[in-house]
Amino acid sequence: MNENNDYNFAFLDEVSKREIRRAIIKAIAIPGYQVPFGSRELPIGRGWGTGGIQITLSIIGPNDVLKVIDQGSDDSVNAVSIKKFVHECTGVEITTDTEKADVIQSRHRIPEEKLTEGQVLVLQVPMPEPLRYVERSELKARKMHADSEYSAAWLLLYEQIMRYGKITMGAAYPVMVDDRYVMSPSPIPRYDTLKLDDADCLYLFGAGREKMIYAVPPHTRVVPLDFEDYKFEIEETEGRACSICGATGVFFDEIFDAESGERYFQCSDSGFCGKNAERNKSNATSNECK
Amino acid sequence: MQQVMNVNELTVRYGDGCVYCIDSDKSLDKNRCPKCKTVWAVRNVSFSLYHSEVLGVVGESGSGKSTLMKTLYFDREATSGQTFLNAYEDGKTNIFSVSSQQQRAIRNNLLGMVYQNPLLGLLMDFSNGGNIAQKLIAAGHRNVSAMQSRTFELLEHMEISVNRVKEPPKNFSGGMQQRVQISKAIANNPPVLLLDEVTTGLDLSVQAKVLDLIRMVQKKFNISIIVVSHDLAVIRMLSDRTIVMLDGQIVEHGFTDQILEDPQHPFTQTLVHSLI
Amino acid sequence: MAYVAVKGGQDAIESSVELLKLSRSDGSAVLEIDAIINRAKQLIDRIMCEAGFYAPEYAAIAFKQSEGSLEEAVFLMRAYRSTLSQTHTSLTIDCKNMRLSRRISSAFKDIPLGQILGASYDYTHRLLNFRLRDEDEGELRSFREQYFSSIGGEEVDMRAERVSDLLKKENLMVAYEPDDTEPMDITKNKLMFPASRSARLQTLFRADTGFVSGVSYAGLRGYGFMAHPTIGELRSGHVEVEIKYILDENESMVLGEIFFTEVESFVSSHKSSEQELDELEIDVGYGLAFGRAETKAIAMSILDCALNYPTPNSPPNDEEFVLLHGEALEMSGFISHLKLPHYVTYQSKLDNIRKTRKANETAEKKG
Amino acid sequence: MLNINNLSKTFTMHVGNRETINCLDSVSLSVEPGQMLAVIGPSGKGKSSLLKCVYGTYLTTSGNIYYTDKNNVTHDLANMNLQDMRLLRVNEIGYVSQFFHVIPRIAAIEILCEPLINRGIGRAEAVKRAESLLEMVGIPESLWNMYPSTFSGGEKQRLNIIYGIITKPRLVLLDEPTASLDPNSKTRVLELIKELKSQGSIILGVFHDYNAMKVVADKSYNIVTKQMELVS
Repeated sequence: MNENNDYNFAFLDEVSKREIRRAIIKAIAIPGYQVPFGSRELPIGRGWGTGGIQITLSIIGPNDVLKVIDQGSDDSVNAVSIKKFVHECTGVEITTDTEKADVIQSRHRIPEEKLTEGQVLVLQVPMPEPLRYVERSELKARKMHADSEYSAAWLLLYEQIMRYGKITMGAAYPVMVDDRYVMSPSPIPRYDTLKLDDADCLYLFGAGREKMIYAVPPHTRVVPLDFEDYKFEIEETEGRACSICGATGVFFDEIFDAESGERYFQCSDSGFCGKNAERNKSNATSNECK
Repeated sequence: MQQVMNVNELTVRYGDGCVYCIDSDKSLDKNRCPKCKTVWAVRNVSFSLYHSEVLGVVGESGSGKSTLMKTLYFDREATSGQTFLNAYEDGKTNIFSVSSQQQRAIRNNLLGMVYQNPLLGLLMDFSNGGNIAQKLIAAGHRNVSAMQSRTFELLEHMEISVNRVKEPPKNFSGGMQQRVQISKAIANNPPVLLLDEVTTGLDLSVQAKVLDLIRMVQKKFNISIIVVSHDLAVIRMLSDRTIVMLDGQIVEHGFTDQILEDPQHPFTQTLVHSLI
Repeated sequence: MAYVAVKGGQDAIESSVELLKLSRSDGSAVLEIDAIINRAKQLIDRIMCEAGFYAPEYAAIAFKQSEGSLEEAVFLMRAYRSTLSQTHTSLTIDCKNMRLSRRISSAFKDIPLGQILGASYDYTHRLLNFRLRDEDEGELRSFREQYFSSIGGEEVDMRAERVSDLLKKENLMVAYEPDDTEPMDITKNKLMFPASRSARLQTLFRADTGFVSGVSYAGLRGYGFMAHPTIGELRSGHVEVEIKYILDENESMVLGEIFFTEVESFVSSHKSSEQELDELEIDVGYGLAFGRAETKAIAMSILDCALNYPTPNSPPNDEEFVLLHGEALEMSGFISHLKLPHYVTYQSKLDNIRKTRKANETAEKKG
Repeated sequence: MLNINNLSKTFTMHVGNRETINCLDSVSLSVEPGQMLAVIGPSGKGKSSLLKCVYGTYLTTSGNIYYTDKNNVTHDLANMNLQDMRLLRVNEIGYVSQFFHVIPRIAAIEILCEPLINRGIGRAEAVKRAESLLEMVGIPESLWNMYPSTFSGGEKQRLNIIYGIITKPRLVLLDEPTASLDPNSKTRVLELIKELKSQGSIILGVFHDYNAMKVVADKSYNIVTKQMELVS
């Protein structure tokens, strides 16, 4: 239950939460369109996930189960801090198990386990504007969105091809949503980008500092921008396996052993990794019994 | 001669206008209404542009000629009037009446623009090749190799070494930047090319080079051009017909040789007599 | 295992918070709230101004809680403010009715009612006063008593017309139509461009003092289109805040007074048109701040005016530049977020670097 | 045929001395295909103005200039829409001006090819014709690919003439075609004019040089106080 009685349930006052929910509904109605909203100040720094937190606070109910991850990890400092904050002002149950969560707030990752109908993934967005690097004026960029004038977005990729012979866009790879809006999927790795297409779950994106909310509703067509002769590519996973759970074909963190200087890999999604390791162990034990 | 563009009673004004100045016969204080101070940057301008023709627009600064060009390229909003492009819906639809999305499409596919200020036409931090490709991308091209070979072709036309394709235009001199702008403007073979004071401020020899290239492009691709300049020498070299603008209005229109040799309007006479 | 160590986890965070408390408990004296409010006025005013939240006591608590970090104190105030629902909107406050403590004009030698210097550091030499090391409270009290008895008990109630009102009567000022459109509330809406003037002034009011001063200083030095402005009037004093009386809409009730500094700077301008220069007029920039934050108020008035004249490649005249980058919480938040782990994004970047290297190597081998 | 009827031309000067100059007053004359009409007289009397009125470089103040084109359609060149006039200029009218306004930085041969290409003639064909004409008027081959701005006065004049008639225009306007030419070149140019006549062109020429004129003209007028007087 609400453990800090000086504040309203979910911190924000009800009017503010309703306003944010309206922005969310508009965002769902127009997939990929950035809806401006009156971003509220939170006890957590702008740039530290306040867009995501405001969405989470506005949609969460007392019976929901919340999971918060940062860079795939449940224990990362900021994930812990956000979890603690939401828990203190709502009392909701916190989990690290993707399958059990109703609302998952994440920074820079989409969990490995496929999200299902009814689940909401809230992504924190530092820079919502995919055109910003070509057009620094917000007014002009918004006009370009209105007119579907996206040559600037492709130009960014074209320049990379000219310079490096391939598209070098890393995370936050721009996507075309529902054949209408070009959207920044937040700095998720390219590996995760394809999970946005025709998903069963709802994706909500919140940029607190830039005051924008946008959404990819379930079963929306999401296509990464690319060219006929230079296709979108995901990060290399081949020949790698997690040093903890042995998983292959997932997104890895690259780790250097401080003593040996050796390089090895671990699942970036810590919740998934824990579960997988557990499963392997019990399989091993049951095998032993046989 | 086949018409490619028709501009009909185009007006661009800043201010609401009043009973007095709405009447286009009423005289203004320069281009400003003496009563309500509305500025009539372009007032009831009508003309046609024909296939493979170069139409000159001459006038002093503040005469509205640049505003006219920017309005035709949708950089400014027309207050009233129509413009028809033959290449757009057979010239049956006023291009100012369509959605801004459609206007972007018209701009990307059917028009080319070269601004006096290259900052308006080029992204200075992107490569020359990228700048040209942007126009191709905007027109829907998605094949990098095809776009690159088209870019090389255009740079060759403009006599720019393809070795400089990766350089940004900010490293270029003014004349070279204009050549990149021209390459970009003609990338999609638009039926109409708009040139706004393209050689103003350039050294004479550089100016000559740019004008020669424009002439070459015009002959090679039979493109119709509207060229705005305050410089009669530029107009004489490029244009077949010339429009003279004064305080937002057209005061004279005719063959360029006629405008130069037998100017009728007092302003045109002054202008011609000022020619060095 | 250095890279995973960033995953601090719950325990590490709790230890960090504890260390904060430890840091705050250094020394031997407790910071009294009353002392902060009354003896650190300018600081409190600045916190409240940048927080856009007039609550001296909360500001003092925030100051105390944040070990005197301005940035943190503003942050605490903002975060608390956003949990409050807005129940009333005050009537427009009008600094014309200000009970003046200070009022000067650089544009005129003499103005009706004269120049009132008031309390200002402008006329002091900035010499460190070592006697304050051991200040005697009794001495201070007797100074106050003596001062008030010398002026006959209480301060004089001085009110005066604005200097600009005098110029307006002569038609020398740019004529702006009174604009009664409902002001936009920047705490509830995203700032969109072109921004309304109400949004502009609210944003500048809350903007970081250092940012506003720095950008307007850049404008004055020539980074921008801005002639040297003249302070038409700077006035400081108390202004009443009123709300409509709930039982009778035609009546109002006074909630209290707030100390403001208001600045109008005058800048010569020509009517913006495609014409060449014709008549010169005087344009006005408006600045307002809580308390005696005069530099902030002047800087704000300069930027307000500068934004009327958009000029390419000139940051002080670019509304998106000025209004989007002075927000204290946003700038500190975004800068500090760089401390968060970024290894996933970085991994993606590394992948690209490796792939391009590999491609180049194969190309070289082939070549 | 070309039929000029009561043509008047007045210049109204709005700048300088602000006077009105009456240049041509009710001039009437007509020329048949295959015929050459010459106007002679001292300079400054309006001979060139007559040609410029026909070509549209001067706006006619009053009167008509009837011209029947190759499709047997008669136009009034004095009151004609610019696009139709432009078509006639490209396809039917050749104008040899008194002072050749060279297009800068373009080689002589390219200048000559342009009017042919504008008429839709292939480049190879155009080059062939240009070369034969250059040869005929005696411009040395070494100059063909040079900019005409480097040419001597006589060379420029010869280039000017062949530029005006290279398309074998139906209506030829010649402004002092033989001025500043050496006797040899003059003969060649007069040969060219004869050839045009034999092809049925209507030729209106302005001459300073009475002897040259006599060789090619069928009719000649003397310009006297803004009017024309038939000489022969």
